Amino acid sequence: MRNRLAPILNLVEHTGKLKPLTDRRPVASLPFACRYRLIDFPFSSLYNAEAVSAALFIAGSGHSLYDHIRSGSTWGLDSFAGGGVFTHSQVKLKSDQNVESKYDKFYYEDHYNYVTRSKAEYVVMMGSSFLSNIQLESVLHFHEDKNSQVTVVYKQVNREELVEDTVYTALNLNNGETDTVKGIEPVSGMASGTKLNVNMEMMLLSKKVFLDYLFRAKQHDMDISVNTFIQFTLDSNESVNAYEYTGYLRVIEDVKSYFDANMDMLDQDNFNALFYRADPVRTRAKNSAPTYYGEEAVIENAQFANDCEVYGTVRNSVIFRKVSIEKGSVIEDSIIMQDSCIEEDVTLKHVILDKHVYVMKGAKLEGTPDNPIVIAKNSVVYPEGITKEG
Amino acid sequence: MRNRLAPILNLVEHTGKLKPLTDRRPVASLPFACRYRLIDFPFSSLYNAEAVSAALFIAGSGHSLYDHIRSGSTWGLDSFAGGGVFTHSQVKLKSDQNVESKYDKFYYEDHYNYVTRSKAEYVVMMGSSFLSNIQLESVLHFHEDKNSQVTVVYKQVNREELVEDTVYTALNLNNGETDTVKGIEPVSGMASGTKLNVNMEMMLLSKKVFLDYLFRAKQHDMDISVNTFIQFTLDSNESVNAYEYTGYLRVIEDVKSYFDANMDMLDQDNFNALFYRADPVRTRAKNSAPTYYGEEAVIENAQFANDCEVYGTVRNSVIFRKVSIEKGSVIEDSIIMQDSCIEEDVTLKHVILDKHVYVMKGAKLEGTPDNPIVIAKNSVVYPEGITKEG
Amino acid sequence: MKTETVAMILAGGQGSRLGKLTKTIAKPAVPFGGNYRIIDFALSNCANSGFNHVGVVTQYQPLVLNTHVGNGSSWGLNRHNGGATILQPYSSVDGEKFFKGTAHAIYQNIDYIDQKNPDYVVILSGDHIYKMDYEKMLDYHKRKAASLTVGVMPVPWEETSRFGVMNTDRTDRIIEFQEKPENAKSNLASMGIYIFDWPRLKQYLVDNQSKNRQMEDFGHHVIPAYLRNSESIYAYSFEGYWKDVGTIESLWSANMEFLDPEHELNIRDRKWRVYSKNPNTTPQFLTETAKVSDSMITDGCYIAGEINHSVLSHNVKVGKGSVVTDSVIMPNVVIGENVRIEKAIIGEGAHIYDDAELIGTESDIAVAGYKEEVGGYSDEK
Amino acid sequence: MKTETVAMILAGGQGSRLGKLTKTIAKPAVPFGGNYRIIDFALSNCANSGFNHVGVVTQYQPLVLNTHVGNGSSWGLNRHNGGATILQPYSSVDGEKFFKGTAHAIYQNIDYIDQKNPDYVVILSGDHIYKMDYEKMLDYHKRKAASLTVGVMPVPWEETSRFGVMNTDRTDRIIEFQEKPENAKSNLASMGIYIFDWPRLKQYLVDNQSKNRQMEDFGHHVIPAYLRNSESIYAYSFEGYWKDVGTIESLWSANMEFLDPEHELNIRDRKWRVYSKNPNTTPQFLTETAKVSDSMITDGCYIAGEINHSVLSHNVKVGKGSVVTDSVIMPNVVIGENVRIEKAIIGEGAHIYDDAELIGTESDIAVAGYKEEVGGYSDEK
Repeated sequence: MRNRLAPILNLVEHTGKLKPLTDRRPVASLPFACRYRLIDFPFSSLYNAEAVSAALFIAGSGHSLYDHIRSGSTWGLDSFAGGGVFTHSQVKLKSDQNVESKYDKFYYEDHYNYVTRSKAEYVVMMGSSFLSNIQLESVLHFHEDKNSQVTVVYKQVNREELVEDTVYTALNLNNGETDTVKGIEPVSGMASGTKLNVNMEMMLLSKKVFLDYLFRAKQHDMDISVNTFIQFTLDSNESVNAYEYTGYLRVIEDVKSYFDANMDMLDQDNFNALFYRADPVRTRAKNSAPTYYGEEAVIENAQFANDCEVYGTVRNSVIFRKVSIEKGSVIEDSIIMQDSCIEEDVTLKHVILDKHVYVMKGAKLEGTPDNPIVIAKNSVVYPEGITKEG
Repeated sequence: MRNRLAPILNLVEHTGKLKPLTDRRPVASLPFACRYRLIDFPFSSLYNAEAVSAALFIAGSGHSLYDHIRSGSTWGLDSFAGGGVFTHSQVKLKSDQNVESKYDKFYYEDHYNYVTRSKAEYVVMMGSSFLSNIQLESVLHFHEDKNSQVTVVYKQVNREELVEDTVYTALNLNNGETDTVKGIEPVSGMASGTKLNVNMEMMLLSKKVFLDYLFRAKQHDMDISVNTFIQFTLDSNESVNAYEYTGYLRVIEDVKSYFDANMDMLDQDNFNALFYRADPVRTRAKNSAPTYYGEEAVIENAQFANDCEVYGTVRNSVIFRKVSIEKGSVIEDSIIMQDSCIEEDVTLKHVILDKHVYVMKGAKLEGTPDNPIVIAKNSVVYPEGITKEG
Repeated sequence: MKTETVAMILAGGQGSRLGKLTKTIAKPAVPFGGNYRIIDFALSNCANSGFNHVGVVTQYQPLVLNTHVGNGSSWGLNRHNGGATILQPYSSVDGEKFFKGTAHAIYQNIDYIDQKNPDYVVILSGDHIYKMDYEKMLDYHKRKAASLTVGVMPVPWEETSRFGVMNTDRTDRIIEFQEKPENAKSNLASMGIYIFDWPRLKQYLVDNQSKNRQMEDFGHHVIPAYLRNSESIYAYSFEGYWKDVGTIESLWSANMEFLDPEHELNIRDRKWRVYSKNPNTTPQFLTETAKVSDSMITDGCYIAGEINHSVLSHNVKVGKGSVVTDSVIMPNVVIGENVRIEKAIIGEGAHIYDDAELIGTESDIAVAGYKEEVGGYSDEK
Repeated sequence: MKTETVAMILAGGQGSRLGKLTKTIAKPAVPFGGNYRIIDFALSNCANSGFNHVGVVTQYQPLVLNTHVGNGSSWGLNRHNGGATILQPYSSVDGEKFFKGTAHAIYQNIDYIDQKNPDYVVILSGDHIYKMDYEKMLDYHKRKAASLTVGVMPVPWEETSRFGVMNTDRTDRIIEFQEKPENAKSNLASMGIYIFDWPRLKQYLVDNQSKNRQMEDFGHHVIPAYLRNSESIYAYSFEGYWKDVGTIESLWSANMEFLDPEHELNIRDRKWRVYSKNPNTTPQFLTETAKVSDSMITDGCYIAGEINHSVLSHNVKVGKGSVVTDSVIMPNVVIGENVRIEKAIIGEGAHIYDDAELIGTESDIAVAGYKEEVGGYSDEK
């Protein structure tokens, strides 16, 4: 397939309830499943669709994201022959805070330049909070078959699958032979037990329609977002076609949903649903040695990345690169991120250790499934308490 | 040579007097000599010294810089096997403006992490405003020969070579057999005709000394800069060794010095002094066609990049990529940046056209050598006046 | 992501009719049009057609070609699991294997193609100058449900005896193939561009090899065998600019045509770019004494002389008083002062010393070879 | 930036003593230690020694090796104008050229080396497992003002008859060379690592070629010629871990040694990393029924069985009830349920069906070949 998609990734996502995991990283950079970051999933969908470029709109420090993406070559998004990853500070948001307000107009200009310069036929708008395995080619075929003005993506879920005070919305669909959208409604007020069509904030539309909406958004000083564009389409009495996604989905909104998404992967069916595709999920290659499991290691239903050394017991847990777990330690129902070190006789249960946490001999931490304990990056955990190191 | 240098580039440089050229770009991204940007010169020095990584500290939007640098592979700075370009927002400066003050401490942490993780022996601190051709290996040999605590780089220049209200400083050297620094003094007050040793704000020091100074800067909430570190060294009664650079130098401080630097290159000696090195100056490769010169083209002492089409007269000028110059037009003593289009019968003299400027048939612009006219990016020049397009 | 198509560029030939220019480099690596090498056209066509799995089959003096092609990143091919792969002779438990012909070269690289497991294999030649959308030809191949589609172009009837000619029925199905016929029945010449269904082609190559039947060349063996077995072979007509630059004169005239800003090849078309590996070099520097007219000049050139109706590749130096007319100057050539060059091709890295003359005619283009020295103290002039 | 040194890795051999494992891939491409291929050690040594111009000379079944090495980017070699370059046989106006021996392979690639114009050429073998700082050896070579420096290591006296042995004087100058001697005068065995002054070596190769004298092999021809002419040849002693994995048994035992977390090679040393091309694959998934003990496991593995004292490469699947002991499992192997594997090497992509057994002994390691199928409906078991 030739390059048909110009992807725009809105990575200014809701980080508040994910703290301290998002203290220094956007949602897109959250580590996931031993060796990935959330951005790898939309990027791998783009890779499968053979997109050659992407525009990223970010807020705050993009350092962790740049460091992960580099040239984008992992996902076929490098700069040769018309491709490239173009990153933009999400300056519109900054201007709302009355900072650098003179940049306001570049917000629209950056979108305009990216889309007009791309050789692709379509724009696809997406984010990284909706962890899923989207086949963009299927969405594209649907869009072309339906001869859509715009196509949005949803999944039917139970109310419980989103957090109580979720900021996300549901699509109100017309009943009839075609799935078209009547409107958007907030999910937070809905009763437990309700089935709803969660709006995955992903949209496919032609370049022409995109540029038309961009102009309209600029005129009214509105955000360039899926929800704005749904509204524009409805206002014009055009139909918003809705593509139903039926694969694995977890909306990463707070610490618990992040924790659950990692734990989901310990279930073979979920693991296959997210990782089984035409090509593997791609992440930046890192040099590594195999993981060594010592003679006394006991492992039950756990995932590891390369480069670990494991001498203790690990159950129902997700272990990232370069983690060492010494003898006598027991790790259960936990997520241990890269570069963490767990000394002897440590007990961890329902715990998330961020990167580079050192747990001293004999320490014990126990959270609950609903409230896993999160230890911030670079902390040291003593049997007596926790120190956060600069 | 193995990787011996961990470079830290301070790209938070003085842009005020370079407006409108620096409206949306840092000094490091200023286009220069038909096909380069200023950052190419320090980066090419790093390439020649076989550095494998670099930490960049920037302010504001780094978009133009990221777009140019990409993975850094052009300069051997890509991410495989321990290398990489690490970009950081210059958050200390932001915190001085009381914005995002919680990021303050990352300013020091980012420096610390970069330097401690590098396998190199030395740190080299530099910027992009001092356009020059530095052989870092020579500085390194000097540093090792002198057994220096820190080595700084200077060039002896006439007062006139810097702008009147320059913000830069001179090194006050001890007279004696070794060149060591007594102190720093501002240049702006110095009388015309003075010879001075301009402080090129470039420093070489061991990782150990750097980390020691970093700690001291953090304690006193001071900038991590060459000038701070000179002061630390003098305060400790250690000597600051000064390496004399004798090659081409132009300090890019205002529009005139930027203009003059480009014009300098039309002089063969300056051109050779800046471009003649063991390896060519490296810039990001772009696909291009040869430049076509029509039958009636008249060219005298001018430089062009690929991908132009020239049917007019061009004298003493510097023409970037993808510029077209139609019949009957006369371009003299001017700089025409990428993607500009000059229709028929246009006259330009002492003019800088930023990128993507369209000059309509018959228009005429004349600046002076001291005050070249600058036309901002995306403008349209009519015979009657100028329109700036979004 | 299924690999639908693998493109195999045959770049193995010496191109001996290019004489001194191909003594130490392969013909597809010969510089062309200032900024390019001949193979850039086939590689760019692949990239623009969306074919990014490209095997470059080579065996003659491959060093320059290999350095140029690399992993295909200059053409954006090394994305999405694709890339250019240089395929050279190798040995196996069955012995040592040089490539004996076009089809034999494919046979020897079955492992490479099978690794990709494609439906189709496109066979291309690395030494033609043209722009062509192979994807359209592939669509045609699918529409016709062909087993083999051959790219053809009409040539003047009086030239048919120089080509392999395809005789077709009214549906464009090829019913006969004449190799360099005295009396051609058609003027559709094969361009050496083939799209094969890979499983079928592989079967032909492997079966015949195991029966010790010759299956070395597409024109001489494979197409006749396909015809004998009534495979469905279709002709796909191409009507744009196409040039085989097999001789010094055709290489020179192709460059002269290329120079025309109105040329059909339209090198500045942003919708169908011709990519190349771009050298790191300085801007073009035209001094006060320079005169340039109706010429293409490339980055890194330093011009103090006069250039008329010529193509200069990168890093060419032309001294004061020198005049270059109707000529092709390849990369890294140094031309001293008061040199006269007319209707000539100056090979890569050649050095033409002060006061030398190199003057050809349209039917006998003057040539300086790769790294040749002309004039000065050299005896070679 | 002057290129001081070019490293030439000889990776051309078939390694026929590795039997089924090298039937379709070159020995240096054979997987090792879970995450690596044998050539990774030589390539990583080059990268860590600061030598980033590396020619990989190959001619036997090079496809897997070429795909693995690429342009050397996995080892960080493709920086600063350097990179890995695969050098295969080619033809020229002088005819077709396969490599007849170690020195002849260098002779055939003089153009590649001359392009870089180095002072020194380092000749390495692509099939040894070791970590060595070649830069220190180069410093020694310079200090001794040697024309040739040979890497040597002491071997037990009773094994000297298996090696080329260097007899040295008290200054470490080599005064005699014995190839596989009955009665060795020294126990310093050549490691097949040479540093040559390039201009001198080139002269030897070119002069002798032009006189039709054999100069095919370093051990048989070049070193004796250097000795005859009293060139200054020095021995550089290496004392770390070094292993030639030339046989099934030595490949197996090298893997078993590698497994030991206290092993001298220290694979986790961040100051001297061993790099490799890392596949894109999933995390290691150890199910509820998995048992792992004293083993190395690599990303992409799915383990439902029991693994004892074994090395598993990436993407290995081990079904429930299967027990793998004292074995080496290469990439992409599928092991069904209730399989028993002991003292075995399972080749890349092999499939071991349910209930199969593959049991070797220390002196007779069981082997499944590249993509071999064992058990199930296959007859091959």
